[in-house]
Amino acid sequence: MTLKVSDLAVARGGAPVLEGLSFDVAAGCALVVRGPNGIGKTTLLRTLAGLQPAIAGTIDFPEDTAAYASHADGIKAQLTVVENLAFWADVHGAELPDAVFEAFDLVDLRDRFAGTLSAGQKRRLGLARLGVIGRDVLFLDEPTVSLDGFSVKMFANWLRDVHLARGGIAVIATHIDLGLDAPELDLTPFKAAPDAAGGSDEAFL
Amino acid sequence: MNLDFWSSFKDFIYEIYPPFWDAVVAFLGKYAVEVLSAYFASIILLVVIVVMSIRRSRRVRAQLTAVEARKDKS
Amino acid sequence: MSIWEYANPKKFITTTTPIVPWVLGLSIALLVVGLTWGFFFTPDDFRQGSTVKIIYLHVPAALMAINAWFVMLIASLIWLVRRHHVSALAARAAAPVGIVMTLIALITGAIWGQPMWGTWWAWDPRLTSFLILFLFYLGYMALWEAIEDSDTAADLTSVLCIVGSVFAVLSRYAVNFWNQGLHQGTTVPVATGERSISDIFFVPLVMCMVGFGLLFLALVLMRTATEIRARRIKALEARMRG
Amino acid sequence: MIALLKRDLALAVRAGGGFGLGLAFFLIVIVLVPLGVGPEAALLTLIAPGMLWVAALLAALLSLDRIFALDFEDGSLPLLATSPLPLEGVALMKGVAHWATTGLPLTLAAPALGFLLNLSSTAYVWLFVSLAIGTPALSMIGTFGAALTVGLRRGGLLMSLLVLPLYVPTLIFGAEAVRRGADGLSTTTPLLMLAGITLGSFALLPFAASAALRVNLR
Repeated sequence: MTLKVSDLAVARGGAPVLEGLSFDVAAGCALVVRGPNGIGKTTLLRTLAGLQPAIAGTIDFPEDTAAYASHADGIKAQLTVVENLAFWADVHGAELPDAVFEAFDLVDLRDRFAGTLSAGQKRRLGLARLGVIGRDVLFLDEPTVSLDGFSVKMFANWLRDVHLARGGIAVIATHIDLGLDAPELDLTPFKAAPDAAGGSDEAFL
Repeated sequence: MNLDFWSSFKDFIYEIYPPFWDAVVAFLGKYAVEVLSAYFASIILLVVIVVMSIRRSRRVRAQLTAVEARKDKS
Repeated sequence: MSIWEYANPKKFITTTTPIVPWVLGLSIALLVVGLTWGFFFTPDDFRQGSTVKIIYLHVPAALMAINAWFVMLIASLIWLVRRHHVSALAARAAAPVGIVMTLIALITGAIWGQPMWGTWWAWDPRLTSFLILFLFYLGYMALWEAIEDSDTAADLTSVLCIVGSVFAVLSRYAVNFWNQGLHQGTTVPVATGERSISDIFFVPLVMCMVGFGLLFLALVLMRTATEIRARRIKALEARMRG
Repeated sequence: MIALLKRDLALAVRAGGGFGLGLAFFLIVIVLVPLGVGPEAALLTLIAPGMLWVAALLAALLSLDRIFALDFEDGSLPLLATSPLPLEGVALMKGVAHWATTGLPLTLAAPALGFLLNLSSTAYVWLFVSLAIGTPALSMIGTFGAALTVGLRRGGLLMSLLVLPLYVPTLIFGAEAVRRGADGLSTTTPLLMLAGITLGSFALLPFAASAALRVNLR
């Protein structure tokens, strides 16, 4: 099981942003995506996750194994931590493992309403969802925002010891060092040329 | 719009220039004002849509040449 | 040279720009001749008196109001299937023309019916379905204005047009079911071809219909070209900013 | 998909006042009608079927834009889109959840409020039957409207403009069924048409709604 991306081009709002992007991520490996703000990290991850169509190139990995996590954690404030995770477990037809609460330090928050959590705790709950749904290919958009140093280390450990060890794949767009010995991909060279073809505006230029 | 307003309106425009209206009523019968107002309203609407379309077309064309000029310069 | 050739915006503009003035001129000429002929040289109806002359505006406008929505439906389908920007922009261009045609049909219908029905608005089923069509047009145009990104707008309005068409036809029959009907029979039933009006009325009527049709065509071509140019301005500005 | 339905119902009950919101609005509109139109019983009886249906329609419209807006703001819509659930299933469940929180309580409460408008005695059962058949269509059409305008600024207002014309057939057949019931005529044809619209909406509109969602998620 590998993630193969060949000659990928993505667009944002009708204008091409990245082009000629090719990389492979083998099972059990992660890939850290770097680049200045606005280069198209989020657009790339949304295209990989299938939320928006690519304008060129191919993305292939086993069907129905992708999961996407962005700045917004998709947490319902009126549900408790357990109910939030139980919902995502039901949606993905998986069981709610207790280990995930230790892995994300949510044990003592089990029955708290998500609305009463701090930003960091909400973030951990959002990431805990990844542990619950059991998806192999993860596309994470700055997962460690609003997390303190200890939580970042905890998340990195979970990623390395649980997810990658199980043969999972992760593509992470982040600015900080996760301490994973994962290859890094800088998107700057793949910035689309101003007159790149393929964007929906192209017919009008 | 109840009917008596309409009949008072008809009397009002009748006083504007009676001989003209006598000829019109002679030609169109008692529904002269209705027919004329229908034609008047429709033609006004047609003229509005045509004029608006033409004006917008001209305005956008001018903007486009301006933008293209700016593009060629830069 | 398949007709998809015209899907290219630049080619569309180069081909249509010269012919629009001609089509517009021809349609205005046809309308002037048709309307004056119908207005001055046709006798009054023994029952309705001179109000029958409103037929030359009401029937063609009503016909074009429905055809305009149909054109928008076809253009939306073409956009969803083949992703040609010209058809999406043509759908957007046709809506204002369609709404004006609907308005004309409503006003002339109300004025025409007023002497017989005794009130300005007698909720006659056919006129009511035009009122509902007017609301559909309003919603369609509002959705176009509400969205910045042109492609998203084109997709959403196409879906709305398709669903709206189904419900417009449903409303058409629901309204018939709801109120027996004061409207006179169809003057020119396209399906059966026989017509309930004598020849002297018929020729100017057809002329007015063709006139309205050409006017619609000219306006849609002109407005589509304008939409293409507006889209080009946005694209160029985005490029220069980018 | 049932999980999504259960979660939405739980959320509606805990946060949004759930079943009460649509019901309260329905009651208020019904009370306003005689205040506006005047207390003559004969007149109220005449307009009762239509007004009950219009009030039900407005109550359904009221809570439509929250269907997707909440999930869009807190980011769970993209997560649902990348989950094994088909988006059509998500749209369908959202429609059912909206019906359960607004349509169902309306259908149960409407006969109890009919007497406020002096509804004729034979019409109560038909009011219940027509609402039971018709309100699901209101919810599903509304879900489509909500999917179209999710993420747009001032989407709520725009959605009402888009959805109300789509409600016309349901309103006509629903009110007609109740009126015929009141006059003792046979109500089979309007009810059949109403059922046709509801079934058609549930069969086709989830696909249109999910297409709109996919576009809005881009």
